[in-house]
Amino acid sequence: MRLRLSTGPHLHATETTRSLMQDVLIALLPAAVAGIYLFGERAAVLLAVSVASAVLAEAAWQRLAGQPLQVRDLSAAVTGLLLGLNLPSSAPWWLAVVGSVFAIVVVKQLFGGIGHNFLNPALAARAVLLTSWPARMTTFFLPERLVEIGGASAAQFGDAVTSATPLAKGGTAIMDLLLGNVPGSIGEVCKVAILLGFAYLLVRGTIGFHIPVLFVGTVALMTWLLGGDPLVAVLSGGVLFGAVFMATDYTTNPMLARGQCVFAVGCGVIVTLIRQYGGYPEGVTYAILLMNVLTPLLDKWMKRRVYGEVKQHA
Amino acid sequence: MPKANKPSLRGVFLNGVFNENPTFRLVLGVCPTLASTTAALNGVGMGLAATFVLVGSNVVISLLRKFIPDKVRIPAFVVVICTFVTIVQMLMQAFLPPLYDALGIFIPLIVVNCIILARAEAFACKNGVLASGMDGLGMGLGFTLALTLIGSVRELIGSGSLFGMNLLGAAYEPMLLLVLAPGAFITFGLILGGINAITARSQKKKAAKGGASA
Amino acid sequence: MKKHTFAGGIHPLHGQHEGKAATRGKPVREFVSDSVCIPMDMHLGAPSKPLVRKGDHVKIGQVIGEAVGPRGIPVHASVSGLVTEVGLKQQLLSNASMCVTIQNDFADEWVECKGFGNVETAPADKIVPAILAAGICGMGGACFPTHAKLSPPSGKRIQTILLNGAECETFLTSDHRLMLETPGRVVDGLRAAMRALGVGRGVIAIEDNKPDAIDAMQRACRGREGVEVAVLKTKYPQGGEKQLIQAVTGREVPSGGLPMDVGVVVLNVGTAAAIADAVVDGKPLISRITTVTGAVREPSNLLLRIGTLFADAVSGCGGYDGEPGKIFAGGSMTGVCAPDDSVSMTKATNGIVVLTEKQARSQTQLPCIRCGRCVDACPAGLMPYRLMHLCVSGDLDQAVKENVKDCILCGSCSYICPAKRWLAASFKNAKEQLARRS
Amino acid sequence: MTMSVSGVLLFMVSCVLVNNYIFSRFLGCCPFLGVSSKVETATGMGMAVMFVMGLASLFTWLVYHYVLVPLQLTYLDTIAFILVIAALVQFVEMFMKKSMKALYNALGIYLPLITTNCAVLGAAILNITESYSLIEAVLNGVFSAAGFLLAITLMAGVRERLESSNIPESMKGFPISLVTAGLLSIAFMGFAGLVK
Repeated sequence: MRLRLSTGPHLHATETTRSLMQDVLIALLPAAVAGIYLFGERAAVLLAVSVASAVLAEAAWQRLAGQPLQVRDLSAAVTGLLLGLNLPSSAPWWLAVVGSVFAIVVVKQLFGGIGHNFLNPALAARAVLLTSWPARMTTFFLPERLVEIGGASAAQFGDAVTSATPLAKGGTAIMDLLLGNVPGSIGEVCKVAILLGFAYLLVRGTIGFHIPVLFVGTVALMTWLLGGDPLVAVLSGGVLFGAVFMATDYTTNPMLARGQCVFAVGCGVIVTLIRQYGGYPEGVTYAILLMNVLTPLLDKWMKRRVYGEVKQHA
Repeated sequence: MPKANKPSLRGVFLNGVFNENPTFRLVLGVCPTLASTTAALNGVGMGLAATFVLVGSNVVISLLRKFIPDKVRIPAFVVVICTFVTIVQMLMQAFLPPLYDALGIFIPLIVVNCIILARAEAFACKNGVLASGMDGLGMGLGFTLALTLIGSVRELIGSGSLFGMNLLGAAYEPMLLLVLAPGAFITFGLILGGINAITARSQKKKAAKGGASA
Repeated sequence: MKKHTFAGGIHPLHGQHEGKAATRGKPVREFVSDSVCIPMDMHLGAPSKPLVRKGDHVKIGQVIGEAVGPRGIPVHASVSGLVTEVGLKQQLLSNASMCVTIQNDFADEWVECKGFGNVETAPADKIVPAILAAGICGMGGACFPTHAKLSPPSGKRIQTILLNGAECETFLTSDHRLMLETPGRVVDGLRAAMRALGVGRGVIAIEDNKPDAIDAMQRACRGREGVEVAVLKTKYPQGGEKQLIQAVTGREVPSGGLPMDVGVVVLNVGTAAAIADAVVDGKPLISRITTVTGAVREPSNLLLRIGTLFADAVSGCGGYDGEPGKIFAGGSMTGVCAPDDSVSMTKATNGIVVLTEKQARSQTQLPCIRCGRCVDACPAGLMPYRLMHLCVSGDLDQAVKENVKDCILCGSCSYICPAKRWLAASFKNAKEQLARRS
Repeated sequence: MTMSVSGVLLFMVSCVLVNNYIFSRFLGCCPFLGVSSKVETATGMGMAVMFVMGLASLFTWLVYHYVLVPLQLTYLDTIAFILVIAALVQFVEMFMKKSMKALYNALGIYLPLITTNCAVLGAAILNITESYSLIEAVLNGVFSAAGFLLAITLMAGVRERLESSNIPESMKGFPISLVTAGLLSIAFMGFAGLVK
């Protein structure tokens, strides 16, 4: 009889890094399907290219660096898919490749790989693409196919194929915003699909509700205070997608719930400020990146009360 | 390697260009490196301007090294350096106005470029005029080389050209990031990392070879 | 009814009834083996000195190990028969222990025992000596000598005795069955301890996954002075001493302090039952209920004589079910691994769990993804992910600053970690190094 | 010469966030990379720079407008400024040591490093080239230094976190710091256009 010896615990939770990533992939599925339905095969190709290049970049790096191959943990696939969903359907394929490689190699692997990146790789890559090829990244096609349920229509867009801004300018029906009958990034337009993914993540316990809710709530409140329409603000652009899938990235948000709340509110404030006063039509990417940058300090400065620490009975 | 006690002039020169390259080995003068490498030509310009100041200040400081009291050494060095910087500034303004505009504030800031003060302190105030001049030249050219390399990479990818000549054709869509601020940091960082990796590799090879022969 | 709980914690083996389904419905069954091997160091304190030699004949309850030092307790023969060996043997601890092996003659001859008959009439000052004479130590796993726990230094006022019937560990059902089957003994033991300390309040804390035990204990408490049942939420480590105190009294034991600093003494329900036996009948601690479960043919709650070998206990459950890959004493969260099945169960062995080869396979550690699950789980309020980095990189001074000493080694962080990092193991290692340092 | 409150606010946003000395102007990179491995020392350095830069902006402006301009020696501005700054730092150090012991203990060790901080000389020169008024010059000095303080503190936070990271051998040290600074700079691009 050969018995193993170890310290406890001897059995572990079934959740693994891979299963968590798998849950995120599943949660992104509705948004991806909706994007492909709305924007056609161009979108499908873009998503495939960005996922494949992210996975390949990770595998290649680990091979070159002589590290154990860890693409099986699916984190590169998640990064690739997130980036792809953040691209406009008009983007050329090489944009996806450049973005994925930058995300994986520069933002993630150079800092030590999974768990060590301090910026969300997909968002950092998106910011790089946005800075490098601004026209490419802000040319949004109108969906090829429109969803028509309950009288929703996007007639006011006419035949226009491009629009300079993903932010709806008044008059757009809320229903169109919800269903995705608006120009925008592949995964960001269909809010219903995003909410479906959110519900899945909540049910699976992959993420808590506080970050997305506080993020979106802050955007709504700030917009209302500044005299805008909170509902349109929340349903336009990438707020919902960013709040559900980007701001909740484990690695780049604070560890304590309190810190995460500050993080989420900070994101909401910066988004609204950039939208209102900034040089970009949409600020979700930068808002989350900036809060990513602040995260190490939030972690450092927000101390946890240790059991038995404060209540010293003197 | 040059001989231990009295390094040859050639050794001093090569040391500055390669072994102790101020940018890639000592990582001094980061600010001008980042600011002036948006294009290869700017890098060359900044490098040569710094070389001029380096050679000049090294020579003068070496000449005066016996007369400068130790206590006010640093202020004295700064005054000498500053004089040469002002000369460069005026020369450039007169003869190369486009380059002067491109480098802007970083020309007067050569004064506080740590490479120059560091060489004055570490070399010129201890060595003869000729060696000091050579050291300045080597360091300056090493700096120039590094700046040109970084500038070339950034220009090629960031604007598709090299020294202003369009190399990659009209179909190439330049990656604008590289000529902007983040591109400066990232390119410099990646080149530095790459050089470290190559050096480590060749040293490993050397060590392996040495081990085999021994 | 108000349910008490603490901050943090996890739900191990949730959806698998915490691994308890196989045994919680099974009444306690006595199993007596052919021989027992009784270690002299079952308690926390100086090991007892063997009083018998090879070839001696002993009766049940006869003192075979003499108490040494203020925290020493005597050891008694748990079967009658012939002493076949007195010598060093490898047990669960890292160093070999002095052990007395007795061949059982199944005559069941007892030494003469004389108790006080009733805990309410027993002289209060005689209770602690009776507990010491009975060789009782903490039966929940900590093995702290009970007479020492019930003798607080003067100046410490104890207001409450907490009986720990949480049994939050996975797989274990021994305390559950004890409370269900002999609740009166548990209450007797509690009353004896309360009278010994002059304490007016006794609370029996039970997790809400044992409603039948709660019911039985509540009925047993009826008409008894100052005792009550507190219902706890089912959550691990609800039965950790500090967590239990936080859950029931709302107070926290100060960092580095003891429960008595907040006026509480915590005893295990099994210990209470042993106290009752000692005070009422004068019987020493010679047997206990142990849950034998996992990969055995017939998982059971066995009443085992102290010193029964693991192999014998397993054979009392129909033998192994397949090739065993790991055997540990206690639940799957904090259980101590046995090097082989020839080791003895002790006064503190509340469970013997056998894992299959497949279950026992260790999982590879992956990089931390900073999911924060360990932070949410830690009942001590620590930052496990960060502490592990400090412990592994050897920066113990910083680890101490970040309260590694407050870790209770409950293993919640390691259990919950999706990257399967060896968090608790690194803290255990660090704490051992720190203990050696001072 | 007067500035409205909103004007000051906008100027601050411009100096701290939009035209951050580190992330968009490359001024003060040496201390930014050199003194940013611990948050506490980074904030100390940032504070010291803020203190000196405010004073330096004031004095260099005064020297330029009341000494160099009347004497028609403006071409000697660089040399004059560097001497003013060096003297100032010396003076501040001595003054602090004597009468502000606590502040000296906190910031003292950073002071000598500031003389060669190109951000200070840079601010002095920019104050002239941008033809700022005296108030604007001082505000520019203080706010730009505040931007430096913000940048170096954020950088130090990230670098402290990187301590536990398994960074490739050849990227350790300066290379990863530079890439980190680049990524921070990408995030800061989000502020572009906040002030038109």
